[in-house]
Amino acid sequence: MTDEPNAAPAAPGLAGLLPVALSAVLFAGFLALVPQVADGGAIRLAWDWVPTLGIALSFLVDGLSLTFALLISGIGALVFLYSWAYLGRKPEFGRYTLFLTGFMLSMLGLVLADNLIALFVFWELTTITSYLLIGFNHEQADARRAALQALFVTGAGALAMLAGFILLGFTAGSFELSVILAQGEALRAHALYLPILILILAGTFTKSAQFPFHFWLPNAMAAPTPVSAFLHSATMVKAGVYLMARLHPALSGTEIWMWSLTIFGAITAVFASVVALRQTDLKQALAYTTLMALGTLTLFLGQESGYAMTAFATFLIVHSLYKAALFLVVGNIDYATGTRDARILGGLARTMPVTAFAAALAAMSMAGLPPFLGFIGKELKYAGALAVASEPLVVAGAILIASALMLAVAGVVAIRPFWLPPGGAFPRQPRPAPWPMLTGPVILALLGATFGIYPDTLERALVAPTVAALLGSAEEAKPLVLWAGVNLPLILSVATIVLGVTIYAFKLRLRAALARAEAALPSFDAGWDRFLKGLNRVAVWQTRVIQPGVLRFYIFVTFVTVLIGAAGTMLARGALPALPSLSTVTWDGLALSLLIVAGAAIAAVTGSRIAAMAALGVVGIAVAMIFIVFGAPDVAITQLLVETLVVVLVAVALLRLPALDPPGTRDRRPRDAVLAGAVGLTVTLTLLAVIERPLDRSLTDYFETASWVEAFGRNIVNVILVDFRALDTFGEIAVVVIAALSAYALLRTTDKRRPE
Amino acid sequence: MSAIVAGILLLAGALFSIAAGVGLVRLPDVYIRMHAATKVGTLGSGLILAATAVHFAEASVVLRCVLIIVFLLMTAPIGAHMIGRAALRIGIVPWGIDREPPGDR
Amino acid sequence: MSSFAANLVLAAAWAMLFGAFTPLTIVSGFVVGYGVLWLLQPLVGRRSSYFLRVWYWLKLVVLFLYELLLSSIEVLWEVVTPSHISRPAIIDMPLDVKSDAGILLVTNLISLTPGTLSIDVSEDRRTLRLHAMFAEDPEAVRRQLKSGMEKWVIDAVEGT
Amino acid sequence: MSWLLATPLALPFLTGVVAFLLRGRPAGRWISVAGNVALLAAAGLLMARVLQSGVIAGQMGGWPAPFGITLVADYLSAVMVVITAITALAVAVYALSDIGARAEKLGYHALFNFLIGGVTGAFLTGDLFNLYVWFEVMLISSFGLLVLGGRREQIDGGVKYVTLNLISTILFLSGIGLLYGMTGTLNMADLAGRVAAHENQGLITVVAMLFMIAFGVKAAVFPLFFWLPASYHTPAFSVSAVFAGLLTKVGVYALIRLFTLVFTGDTGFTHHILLWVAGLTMVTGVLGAAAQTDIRKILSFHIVSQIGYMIMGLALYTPFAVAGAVFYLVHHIIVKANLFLIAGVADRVAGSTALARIGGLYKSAPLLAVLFLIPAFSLAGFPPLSGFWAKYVLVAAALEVQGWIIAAVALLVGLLTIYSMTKIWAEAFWKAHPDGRDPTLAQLDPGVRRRLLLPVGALAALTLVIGFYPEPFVTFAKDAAAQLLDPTAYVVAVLGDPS
Amino acid sequence: MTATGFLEASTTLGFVAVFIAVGLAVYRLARGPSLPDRVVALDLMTVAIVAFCGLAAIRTGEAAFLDVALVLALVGFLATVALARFAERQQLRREEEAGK
Amino acid sequence: MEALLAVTIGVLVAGAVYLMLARNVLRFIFGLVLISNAANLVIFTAGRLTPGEPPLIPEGADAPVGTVANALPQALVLTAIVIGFGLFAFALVLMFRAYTSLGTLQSDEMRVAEPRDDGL
Amino acid sequence: MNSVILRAGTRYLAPLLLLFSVYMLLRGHNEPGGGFIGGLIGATGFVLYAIACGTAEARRALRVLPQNIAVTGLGIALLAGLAAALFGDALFTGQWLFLGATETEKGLPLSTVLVFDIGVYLVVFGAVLTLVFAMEEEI
Ligand code: NA
Ligand code: NA
Repeated sequence: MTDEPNAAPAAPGLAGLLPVALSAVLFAGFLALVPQVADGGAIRLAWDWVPTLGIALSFLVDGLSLTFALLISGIGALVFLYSWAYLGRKPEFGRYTLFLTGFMLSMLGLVLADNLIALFVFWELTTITSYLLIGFNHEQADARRAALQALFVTGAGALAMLAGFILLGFTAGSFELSVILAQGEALRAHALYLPILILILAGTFTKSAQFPFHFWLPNAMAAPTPVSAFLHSATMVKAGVYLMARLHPALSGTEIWMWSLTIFGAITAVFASVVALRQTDLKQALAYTTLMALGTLTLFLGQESGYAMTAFATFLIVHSLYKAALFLVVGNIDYATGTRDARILGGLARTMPVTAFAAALAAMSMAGLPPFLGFIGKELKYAGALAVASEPLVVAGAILIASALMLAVAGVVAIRPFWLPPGGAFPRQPRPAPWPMLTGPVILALLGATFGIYPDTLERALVAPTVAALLGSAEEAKPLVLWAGVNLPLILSVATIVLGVTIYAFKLRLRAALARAEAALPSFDAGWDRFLKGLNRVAVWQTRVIQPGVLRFYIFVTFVTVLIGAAGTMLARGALPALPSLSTVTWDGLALSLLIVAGAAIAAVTGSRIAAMAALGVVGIAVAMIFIVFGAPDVAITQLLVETLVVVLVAVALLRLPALDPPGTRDRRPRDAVLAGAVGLTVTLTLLAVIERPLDRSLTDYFETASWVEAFGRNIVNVILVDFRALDTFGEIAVVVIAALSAYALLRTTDKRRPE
Repeated sequence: MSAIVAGILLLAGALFSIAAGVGLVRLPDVYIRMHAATKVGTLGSGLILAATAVHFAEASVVLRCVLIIVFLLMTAPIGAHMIGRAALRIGIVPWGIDREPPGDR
Repeated sequence: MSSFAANLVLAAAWAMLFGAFTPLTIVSGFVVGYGVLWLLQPLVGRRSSYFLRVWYWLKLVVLFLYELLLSSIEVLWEVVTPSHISRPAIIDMPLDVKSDAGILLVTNLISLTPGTLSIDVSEDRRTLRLHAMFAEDPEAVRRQLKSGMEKWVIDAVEGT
Repeated sequence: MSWLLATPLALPFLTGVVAFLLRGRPAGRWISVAGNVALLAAAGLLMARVLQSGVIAGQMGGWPAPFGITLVADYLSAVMVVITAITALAVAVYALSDIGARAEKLGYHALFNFLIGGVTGAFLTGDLFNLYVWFEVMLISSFGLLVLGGRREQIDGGVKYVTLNLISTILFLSGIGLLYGMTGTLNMADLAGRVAAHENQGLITVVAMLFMIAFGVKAAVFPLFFWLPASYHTPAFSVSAVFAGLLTKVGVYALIRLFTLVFTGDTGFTHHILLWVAGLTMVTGVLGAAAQTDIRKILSFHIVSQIGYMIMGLALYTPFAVAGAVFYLVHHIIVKANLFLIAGVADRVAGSTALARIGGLYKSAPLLAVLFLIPAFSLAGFPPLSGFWAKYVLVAAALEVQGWIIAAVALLVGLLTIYSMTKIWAEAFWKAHPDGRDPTLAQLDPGVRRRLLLPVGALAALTLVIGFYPEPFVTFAKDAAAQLLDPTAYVVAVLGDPS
Repeated sequence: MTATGFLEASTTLGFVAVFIAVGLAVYRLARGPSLPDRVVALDLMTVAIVAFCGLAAIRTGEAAFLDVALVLALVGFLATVALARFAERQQLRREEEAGK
Repeated sequence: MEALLAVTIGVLVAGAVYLMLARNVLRFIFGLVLISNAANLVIFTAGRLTPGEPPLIPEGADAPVGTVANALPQALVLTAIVIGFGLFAFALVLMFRAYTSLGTLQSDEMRVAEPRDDGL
Repeated sequence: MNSVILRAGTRYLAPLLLLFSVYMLLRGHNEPGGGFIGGLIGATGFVLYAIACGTAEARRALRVLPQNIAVTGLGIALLAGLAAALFGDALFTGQWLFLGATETEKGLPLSTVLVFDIGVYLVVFGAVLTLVFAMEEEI
């Protein structure tokens, strides 16, 4: 499963370099802000967006957001450059660039936003763009599956998070982060604190792929390698980490915050590094180490101490640098050989020395060897771990295991493919990568080394300001030093290296054991398939139950609803009528009622179409007679005419229609009869209740006085129809016209296949 | 005077109307029932309308009543003819005839 | 009946409907009648004048009403008596009347008068099939109808 | 005043009449487009006037309310008319290339315009019985449009559509009769007062339930929506687009109108039931969609699901929530109509709407892909598209009143909506065409392509405008909600100042 | 008994008669047995309603009801014609099908 | 009298609903005719019944003399009857077409738009 | 329908029905009748014609497509409603003209209301015939 990068190394159109320029300019711009921010001067910009909803496009540049912005734009520039060479000649490169640029800008918006809802908007924009990027190889089912998985899992979390944001905004009285962050005490004391926290963590944990929501991330490696490098080093997956850091001043400091982040972070870190070792696909191995890093970062954010925060800030940067570099390295290997299988790869140092060099530097940083920044990061991790509020040894132990495994993985990714003999034949003759694909890894790897040797710059420029953003004061930041003397962290570091090398040495045996262990464990990825299958099964089941395609069922439910709605309300609201007086009943009225009842009964039970029709005629005639008896000649005439036309039409139609019941069957439906009776009774009761009180006849009184005097008509009914309520009549004749046109069209339309 | 004439006409009309109904139920076959419905029914209604005309004794009402009666006399036999013809073509053998009706083709 | 006459008749009927023979109703009736006749041209053929037959018409009406009453009483009797005394038969009768009006009148009158009910007229308009309630002697029924009802109608409608 | 109100109602009928008499000639089809341009202008004028002077009313025939029939436009009515005109114009243009000569000869353009007339009539009338009449105009036109073409599935879907809607019609009519029997009036503003003053409030609630069910069928809410998924995938694409956009919304509109103006005496009962209805409608609709494998069937079930959101806004019955419902209504008409139009284009170029039988559109028809993504992601509620703001307002409104469960349902259903939209995307756009074809827009005749894509593009642009610049729309929705929840202005505009 | 009293009583009797006729027609309608039987019943009902309208006019003194009768007398038989034709055609179709 | 009609309408509705629930769509049509009549009667009855006097203004008078029947419900019913006829006519033609193109009137067998194996 | 009797009857009944329908239309404003009833009766005349003599014959007699009559009727009714605007009134306001009115007599009333009712008549007439003819032609 590879990306099929460009077949030929020739450089594609220069337009593909535009995003490189864009991100470089952005990076430079952000770099220019460093001095001001390092001096504690946050920058805030705001535009109105939806003031009615309290939503503004406001941005805040402080240590935390600036660190992220630099990583995003800086790595972005390198990745764009890399992509240009890697994919630039593919027809889809335009879209790819568009999405990736969109992604980068959304990511910048996310980290810079100072309004919760604006932040959410950018958050979701990263989701959408990453969806499109992960699905780049869209004709492969795996890529589509991975894209959906990422979208769905992070989308689910995001929606919960949105609810959390809304509640947080309501609670704080504003969606502006600056306002919210200032209200930490009040928020933590609020009754909604817990729900807010859970909802927001649902968003961050899914986005940052914390166990047990981690499974989407390795699958997302279906994306082209530069995308993976970008999304999974410094950007998308770190969005969750960023948000936890961002809200740290507001929400942290409670037991629940501490424990949830620590536990989930630790589990994710250990679990991921164990699984990482098992991977044979280099990209997959890197993906799991990314998980490990995310777990570690989360773990630190659970704490309050200066050590932990310094460790967080440092490791954030360290990881971004080496992880991006290594992803790009893997891309180069893939490009060179057509495979990423660690079991085959080997001996590439000769063909691709520059890549091998960058890989070595980055891997050493990842492994936490001095004098790389990774080493400082690891020292700080131990220091931070030992400074946690409770169970420091457990936490430190977790980090020890994770770091050792990381070291082993670094060996797998950066040593084995270059320096050890190959384990099999490559799909293609290895070829060197062009310069744009080397620039990124080299620069990133060198940065890891440079900052390791000169950590002060980094400390002053980014780490301290970040800690300041987290803890409110740059004073809390701990120094970044390569040599802090022999202390517990250093001892742990040594232990890490020893353990890591041991693991690397026994990795094959371990791999087998891990594979067995993993097979025994429930797979979350398989769980996703089960979830989708289950969702589909529920959906299909539900559709079968409530949309079975059987008209009778639909009508039955509709009438049941009518019955429950009307009769139920009547009972619930005490609207039953009193027993009616039948004293005004006239014998002719009674006779007509009986006629109607007889007609209805015959129509309902007869099996003969003609009997049914004639019965309908009886009802129609009887109704017309009622209209006559109660002074409505116009209505009676209309009724009779319509009745006649109904009979004519039905008589024509019946000529080609079959008998009502199939031969040998009769129409007897007791259940329907009960429902029908109940509906009928409800109608009766409602009507009885309606007529209990006298009618306000003011409208009719008006019509009676105005009919002749103002509308010059003696037939009040007609005057109502053509004058007082002419608009009704207009609509009504429109109905008649349309009915005729529709019926005509229906009859004259094609497809007159006769039934078999 | 007119009230009495009208009343008598009404009574006669009522009598024939009931007779038509009873005939419809009692008579042995559809053809004979048609005799009842067509002739007697029409006469019954006609008499009642005549009573109406007498009762109102206004030109417009009388004219309308006459028209109604004329219309009835025009249409009722046509209807009866249609029914009878259908009955014959369906193959309904008249009561009292032991052979196939001649109309059955 | 010439179209003009027909138009006049319609105009008169119109005025009757409004219950007043004023110039307004007559003229408007004529206009409406004209429209109707125009609309129904294919239906209304050409016929000779018929104003002279008023007398025959009167006779026809009176005789007919009498027969209608008679026949109704006959049926009434059949209904109220416990047993059915009728001897029904389907009878074919040759027709001499030719015009639409004539056929319509003959058949309608036969239907409305005692013991007989028109059932169908053959396509060639030469034979009337009828249902007779008291038809021990079909020939007698035929004879009676031809000399009675049909003759009256021919006199009133088609006579020279 | 009277003119402003009556023109949007009269124009479609005039257009329809002329289009019918000229049917089969080229002018007949362009009349439809021209008429709808004019309708849009008239709707714009009406909207301008309403924005300027608040609720306006016109007494038809010059008979004073409540005796004659009053046409009324408040914010809600006005915006519905505008959005109807927009949708109608888009579909009228699209139909130029979508509807065959045979259907035109049989009066497609007349039926279509009559349908629009019924819709605008329903939005503008202030009289309950008149509302019934416009509902019928709409219904019968929709019957005709639904079966025009006469394919077997159309007839089959038509049977279900017709039968169930007829039941609703009868309920509606009976409800009007009962309400008249209790209050003696038909004018809705007048009803507002008389219903409140009625002695037997329990009975009022019973009748309110009848209306709720009648409109519930029209709006396609749980458990009354069967007719919709049974039929909406069968007619011509123009037709299903206009149905999807407008028809159910008229039911929603009627629910909003009656349950904010007339039946407000027992909201603890009625609106609580509405809330349950809303939740169940959302869930069952979205699950129904998840089970489908045809674009139009998926979209049809989604209509149901989305109706739930609008009902939810009404049910919560706070200014914010009702504003959400109004916003949702407007957004959804545009988006849903557009998705059906796009399904039509996809059918044209890829050969089907069955997901198993199409594919490859992303690669070979990128423009269509973009045009699909905009409404699809809007429907799914992704920011910053119109659907996000709609859902946002509703969820926020629910959370504001501690409606935890309904908010959770709304969010969860949003997630499942994403699932279905991406299903269409993955299968129709990303996946390769199963026949190995490369379906391109270029294979369409340029004129056809223009007429199909222009309306799609315009509606998509509208979605983007609402999404990126939601402020005026949100403000408008809030003002509309304020009018709805305090109907004094409405009543005064119709009946005059009581003082 | 006065003349008006007599008229009133006769009117009532007229109503009763019409109802009886209609009722008996309904019986025939339900019983059949043949299609023409049912049509005859419906036909008689139409004619009875004409009488009913006349009676209503007498009782209320309102000639407007005669308009109902007028319409019915002219139009009512159309239903009879249509049904009769249905009966006949159906038979023809059956024969056609049997002949095939 | 209104009370009696209320009962009658109830029976009418019961018959109509029973018919509408039937398997054969032609019965639905019959039920539709019945229930339309019932709805019309509901309006008519809800407008209260006045025996005898039609709402006409006699010659020479400016308004009806004495109490006449309520004209408004009559106008509504008239409208409803005509609309009902339009709807009925279409429905009938539809069922007719359903039979000629689907080959059945039994609604259980009408499964073209929603086939049995749909989405399963 | 090959019935000599029915055809003969139709010759007289159909014109009568048409005449009667116009009568019902014109008097509708003052007595029972009006556009609906008139239109229905008029249509009945042609329905009878179609049954008796066949649809083709009836269509020939009608000359115009019934659906065109119906739609034109709708247009007439609409224009009658809109005409009020020419007089500056609210839509659907009746505009009256009393021909030959004197001090005592109102004269012959002509009005947009009547025009509206004529529209109604045409609609009902045309629509019913559209339906019935189309159905008749199916069998
Ligand atoms: Na819809
Ligand atoms: Na929709």
